[in-house]
Amino acid sequence: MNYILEMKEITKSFPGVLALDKVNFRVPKGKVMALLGENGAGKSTLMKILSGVYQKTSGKIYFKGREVNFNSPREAQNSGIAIIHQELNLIPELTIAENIFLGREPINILRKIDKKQLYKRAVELLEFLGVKENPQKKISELSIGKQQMVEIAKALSLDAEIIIMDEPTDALTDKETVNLFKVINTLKTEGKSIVYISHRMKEIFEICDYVTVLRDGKFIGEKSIEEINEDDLIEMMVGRKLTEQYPRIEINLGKKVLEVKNLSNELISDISFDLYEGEILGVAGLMGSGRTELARTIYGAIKAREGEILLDGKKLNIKSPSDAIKYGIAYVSEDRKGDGLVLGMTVKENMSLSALNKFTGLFGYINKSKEIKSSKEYVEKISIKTPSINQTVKNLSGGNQQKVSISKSLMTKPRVLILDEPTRGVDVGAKKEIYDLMNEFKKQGMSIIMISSEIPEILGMSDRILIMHEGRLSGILNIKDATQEKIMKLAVGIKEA
Amino acid sequence: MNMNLSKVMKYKSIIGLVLFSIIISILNPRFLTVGNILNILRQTSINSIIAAGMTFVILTGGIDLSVGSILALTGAYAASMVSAGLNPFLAVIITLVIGAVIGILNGVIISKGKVQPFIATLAIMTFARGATLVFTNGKPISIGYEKNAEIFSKLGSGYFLQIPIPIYIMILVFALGYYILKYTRLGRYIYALGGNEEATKLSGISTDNIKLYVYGISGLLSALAGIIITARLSSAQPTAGTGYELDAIAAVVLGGTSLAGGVGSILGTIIGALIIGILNNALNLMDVSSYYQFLAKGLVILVAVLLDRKQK
Amino acid sequence: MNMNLSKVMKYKSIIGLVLFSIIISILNPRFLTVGNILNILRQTSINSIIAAGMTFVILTGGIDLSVGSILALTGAYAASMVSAGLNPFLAVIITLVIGAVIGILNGVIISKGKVQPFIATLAIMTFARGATLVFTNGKPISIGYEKNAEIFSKLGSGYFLQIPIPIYIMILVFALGYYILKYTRLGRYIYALGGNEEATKLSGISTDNIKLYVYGISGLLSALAGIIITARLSSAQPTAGTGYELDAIAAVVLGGTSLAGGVGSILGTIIGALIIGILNNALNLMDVSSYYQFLAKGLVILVAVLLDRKQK
Amino acid sequence: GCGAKPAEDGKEKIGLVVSTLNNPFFVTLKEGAEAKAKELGVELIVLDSQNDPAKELANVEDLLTQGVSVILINPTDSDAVGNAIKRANEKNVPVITLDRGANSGEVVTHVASDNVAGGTMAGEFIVEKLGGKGKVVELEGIAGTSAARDRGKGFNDAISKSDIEVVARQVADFDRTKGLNVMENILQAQPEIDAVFAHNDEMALGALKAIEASGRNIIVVGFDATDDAVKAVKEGKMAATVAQQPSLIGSLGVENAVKIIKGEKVADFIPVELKLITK
Ligand SMILES: Nc1ncnc2c1ncn2[C@@H]1O[C@H](COP(=O)(O)OP(=O)(O)OP(=O)(O)O)[C@@H](O)[C@H]1O
Ligand SMILES: Nc1ncnc2c1ncn2[C@@H]1O[C@H](COP(=O)(O)OP(=O)(O)OP(=O)(O)O)[C@@H](O)[C@H]1O
Ligand SMILES: O[C@@H]1[C@H](O)[C@H](O)CO[C@H]1O
Ligand SMILES: [Mg+2]
Ligand SMILES: [Mg+2]
Repeated sequence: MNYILEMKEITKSFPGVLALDKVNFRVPKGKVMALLGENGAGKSTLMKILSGVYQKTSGKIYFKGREVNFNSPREAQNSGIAIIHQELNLIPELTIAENIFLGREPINILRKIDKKQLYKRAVELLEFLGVKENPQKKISELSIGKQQMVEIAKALSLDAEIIIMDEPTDALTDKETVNLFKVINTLKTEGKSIVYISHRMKEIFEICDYVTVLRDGKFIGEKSIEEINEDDLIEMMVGRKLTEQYPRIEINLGKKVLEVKNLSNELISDISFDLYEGEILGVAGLMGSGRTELARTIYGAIKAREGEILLDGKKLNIKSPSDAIKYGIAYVSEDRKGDGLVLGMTVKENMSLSALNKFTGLFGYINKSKEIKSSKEYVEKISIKTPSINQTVKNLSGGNQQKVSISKSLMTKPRVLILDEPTRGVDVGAKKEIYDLMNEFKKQGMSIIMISSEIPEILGMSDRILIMHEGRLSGILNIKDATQEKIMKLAVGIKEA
Repeated sequence: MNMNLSKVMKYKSIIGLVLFSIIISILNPRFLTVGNILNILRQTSINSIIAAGMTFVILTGGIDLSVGSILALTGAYAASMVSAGLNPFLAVIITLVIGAVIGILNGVIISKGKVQPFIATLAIMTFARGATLVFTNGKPISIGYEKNAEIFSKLGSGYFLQIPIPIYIMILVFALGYYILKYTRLGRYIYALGGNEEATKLSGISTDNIKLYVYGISGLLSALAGIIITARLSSAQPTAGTGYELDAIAAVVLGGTSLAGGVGSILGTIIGALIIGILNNALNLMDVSSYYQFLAKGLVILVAVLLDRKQK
Repeated sequence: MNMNLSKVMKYKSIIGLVLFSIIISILNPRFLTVGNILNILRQTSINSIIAAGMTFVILTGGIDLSVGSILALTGAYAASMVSAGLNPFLAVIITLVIGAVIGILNGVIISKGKVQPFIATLAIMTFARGATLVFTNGKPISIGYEKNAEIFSKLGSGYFLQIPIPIYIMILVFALGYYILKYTRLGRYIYALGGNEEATKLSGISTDNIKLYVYGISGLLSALAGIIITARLSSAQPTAGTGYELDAIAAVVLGGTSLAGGVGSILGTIIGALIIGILNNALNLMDVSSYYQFLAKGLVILVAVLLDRKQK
Repeated sequence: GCGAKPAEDGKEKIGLVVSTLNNPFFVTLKEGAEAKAKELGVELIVLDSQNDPAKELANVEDLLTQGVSVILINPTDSDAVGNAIKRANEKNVPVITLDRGANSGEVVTHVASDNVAGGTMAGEFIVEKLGGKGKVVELEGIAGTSAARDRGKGFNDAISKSDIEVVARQVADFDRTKGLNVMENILQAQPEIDAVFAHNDEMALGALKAIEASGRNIIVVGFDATDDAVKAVKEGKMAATVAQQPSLIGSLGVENAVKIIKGEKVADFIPVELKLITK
């Protein structure tokens, strides 16, 4: 086999953390190599070393047979390695085209940027990816999903020989994912190699040729996709057997808890629905269909222009998130880096941020032992992988950050919990833990609204499913009647009786 | 891990401060006398009290350029109240309230008006300077020579157990500031706001209120510094406090607080203020010409932040 | 959408400027004479040239407090070279190079030293002021009365086609600045750096180099302003430029550029500088007492940014 | 006590606290003092208050720590300097004020020119030049400084007896650049101006630049008689400047300080002559 890349015995340590311990990794030319592992296994770190963002502590990298060492992203780029990072890295105030070609703008002899060229090439790339969007639009006006597509376009524009995709479909819905897979296949036929990181098992079996698995910063094994099945793969990742992905429990719906009536503003119009005690209401829809806006309007983070919200039949006056929290409504953001967490603060401080009132006494004095006890409880309950509750959240892996973000809302002991893409970037094992937790709260009578772009998750966990289309409610399905097909139809706006 | 790091950081600046002091005391034996140390502490009290308030503001990612003007305006009010025969205790309370109110005004413009802190406080700085000049008619206001003036002046020039009063005030301010930032909900919210405003808002915290608090605190402490300076001089100057904002910001940053917000401590600030205070005192003691003092100050600030900066 | 928005923004400030001018010209008919307009433009040239450089810096999310001190230091060098009989053309070139070098020094401290711009340029501001005082010994330096001094002074006091030379220089600076920011890679990288430093780095751009550029440009333009001011007065003042950094920053922010970086335009800056220049001129024309001028300035800055701020 | 104690190397130490060293006037004052100190073999420590009374107080405290025998103060403000002087009084260190007086505290002697008188001198000169009537502009020094106040007072008293009208009164902070800008604007506003009185030469020279550019014929009178200004007067560009003798103020200060150390008696006011310099 012809390997374009070989990384040998790579070790990387951060202060107090051994992120990679003599890891081996190789990529065959013209193939897709999956890189799998639990949250915090070291996948992103390995790829950041490859792309010149981090420097390895020890080990060797061979690229096209020669030993290399990239000191900066530019060096890696110039050698033909492109990366789509797990977290978005775009300039909000620049246009799509400017972002795609940042650092490599076409210029004319006067050193003037050749805008015609710039936009022409951007249009070509976007078309290739099946994205219908004007390249003159600013990034800040795009939804996260579209932004992710711009990141992909940016990586493709480098015309690199290896393209690393760190959870590229994390923010994509099925439609874009299908497009992306087409693109990956085209790239393969052109002889390009791809490293593909994802927590979605389905995707791995659909698009990858080989898998490499890491666990706790160690190399576990490399397999051809043909010689392994999903259960074995999961066992390689988590070190134990794991079955039944979606442990939904049936309950008898309790009394009506929340009533949303004719809620409207700039981005959503005329939305009404009820939520019952112990119910999980799934919210599905295409990218940009207004699900997040709906959640944030209920939560008071966005002003409602019309409509009302009732809790236990009483009309609520929610003007800000703090009002919502007081009424027992909590929200977990879809964007943990942007507005979900204070990355520079510790695990403990982030967890207690919304619920600090519960730990404060006279003159706002924080009862630290109570705070610590409570934080430790959540770290254990949902297995957050962190050296201590005093670790800075920035240094946690993406999935573990997500868990901290959920814990923050749970600490307020809400009656209504709104989860916006709760398992985005979360590994299979942790997903299960989050689902179990949701079920536990469900049993205690908590009502949950779960926005998700993963239809299997929606189908697997919800009691009822609300589907949105262009800011409007296009239907509510009972789980017994729901199928993937029906949801998709409603999501694209086809209503049926 | 995190705690260790910040402990080392703290030690680093303290070690720097101590080393610096040792060098100076070798160069000039008069430096390390009890008299001179009290002298330095008293001189540092003004800047450090303003810098304490500035720490609150900077931790939220803001900045307050109006401190010097607030100091001048409140100092002038205080002097005129005292010279009019008002009870000095009452005069102090009223002055502090005025300072807090102007500070809260800053906070309102920034939070409700959504104006950038730099420019909002620049406007208030200019406005308050104008108000001071109009109020004083460009002339200093003497606190007079009555009994109440004498009591008032003790706040700046008095002693208790042979230690100047301003030093007690300074210690009190830092102790309270430390307590608030470290042990209370408000303190936690201030760090959160500076770390990520959006996330703080979404956590159900009224970031607007926090801004009112921090600018209010900064205004209040500027007024406190105004009272001390007026008491020390027994007179309020219309030009008082000009340029003090830069000294205060320098103290905060030298103390390891990031201007981006979210990171830092008020104990660092007092070390930063001491570095500046000791530097001024030492350069005077060593009879360095004032022109070269500028050069030395520029260099020391630079070296101090270079030593203190975080590893990338 | 994007283009429309920024167009409306631009119109908004221009409309504000025009309205403001109309009000003043009603209050004082002398305001709108050709003579006075040229007068305002000439006076504005200094602040606007510094503010042009400041725009580059602020767009990257930085700040440059050292502009006023660089102006003073370079002005003093220029005056001493001219009075020593040097060819004025050569003196100008050397002065500009000195300014750029000091600016680049700022950039090096910030990028390589990883020091926050506020504190790095504060240190250089203090240092350069000291250097100026040492160099001038606290006294003004006259450019002398030789032929070369006469030519040099034209840069500040001369006319071409009845229009003062500084106005041409100012227009040239803004035209060039506009071109760089709008049409070149450097310009694009400046916005990118201000918008998201991490992402810019990850795109393979050397953000360190960009910082050297912007602080270098700011230093160079401060030196240019220093040359003009020295030429206007035929003499360099050791205290020249004190507080100019705040005026320049105010001009940039009034022009709609965000201190957070990444958003703004250099055309806005010239409008901002004109607002300040017209305000100063109008208050003088109307013989408003200087005390009330402070009040008026504070208010106008506030109102202008409140009108201009972006909708949340 | 720690008062008149000789320094380690046997030389007497004298402290000089100057309001600012950014202004040529005070630089000259300092140089006069330094020359005299050298001549008399005493050590002179010069500290700069940067126009800030709080810094001035700190400077005095630092000098007391150093154990100086006499302190010369050029106050930033006559009121605000009081407590600094009192502090020296407590330590029994004699104080001499220079150029600007002190309103409280015990001062052995005061060496200065009379700013009110100087302002009057300038006013009377303009009254005479204009034949008792006309329109004048007053450029004021830093708001709140005693020099600005006193000169303004003397000047306005002098012209109040005539038909001269002040058409514009603007602050230009003792600064040349500000003098230029403010004067340019005033020239736009006022069609008729006969004379300008500036509280110091720096502002006068700035105003002169503006007037020259406008081509108008206006009398300019300054204060201080700095080198540049005297040159301008000799060339006929400026009409007059009120000469202070800063160097003499400085050297008289040191001279009297040494007398005090030796235990000799000194007068409680040592006036330094003011002169109107005209062509
Ligand atoms: N800058 C850093 N400082 C300290 N520790 C870090 C840093 N970056 C990563 N780590 C640690 O290194 C380990 C590997 O993290 P990495 O981000 O590579 O995980 P991952 O496999 O990509 O996980 P995920 O699936 O959640 O994205 C984790 O324990 C993480 O906490
Ligand atoms: N900052 C913004 N500026 C302009 N348009 C925005 C902005 N944020 C969201 N939108 C638009 O608002 C609409 C609703 O977005 P929202 O985020 O609620 O969608 P969503 O269904 O949650 O999808 P996603 O999967 O992207 O989270 C979309 O059309 C989106 O493009
Ligand atoms: O006497 C001096 C000078 O005139 C100077 O120009 C300003 O300050 C005054 O005190
Ligand atoms: Mg990762
Ligand atoms: Mg969403």
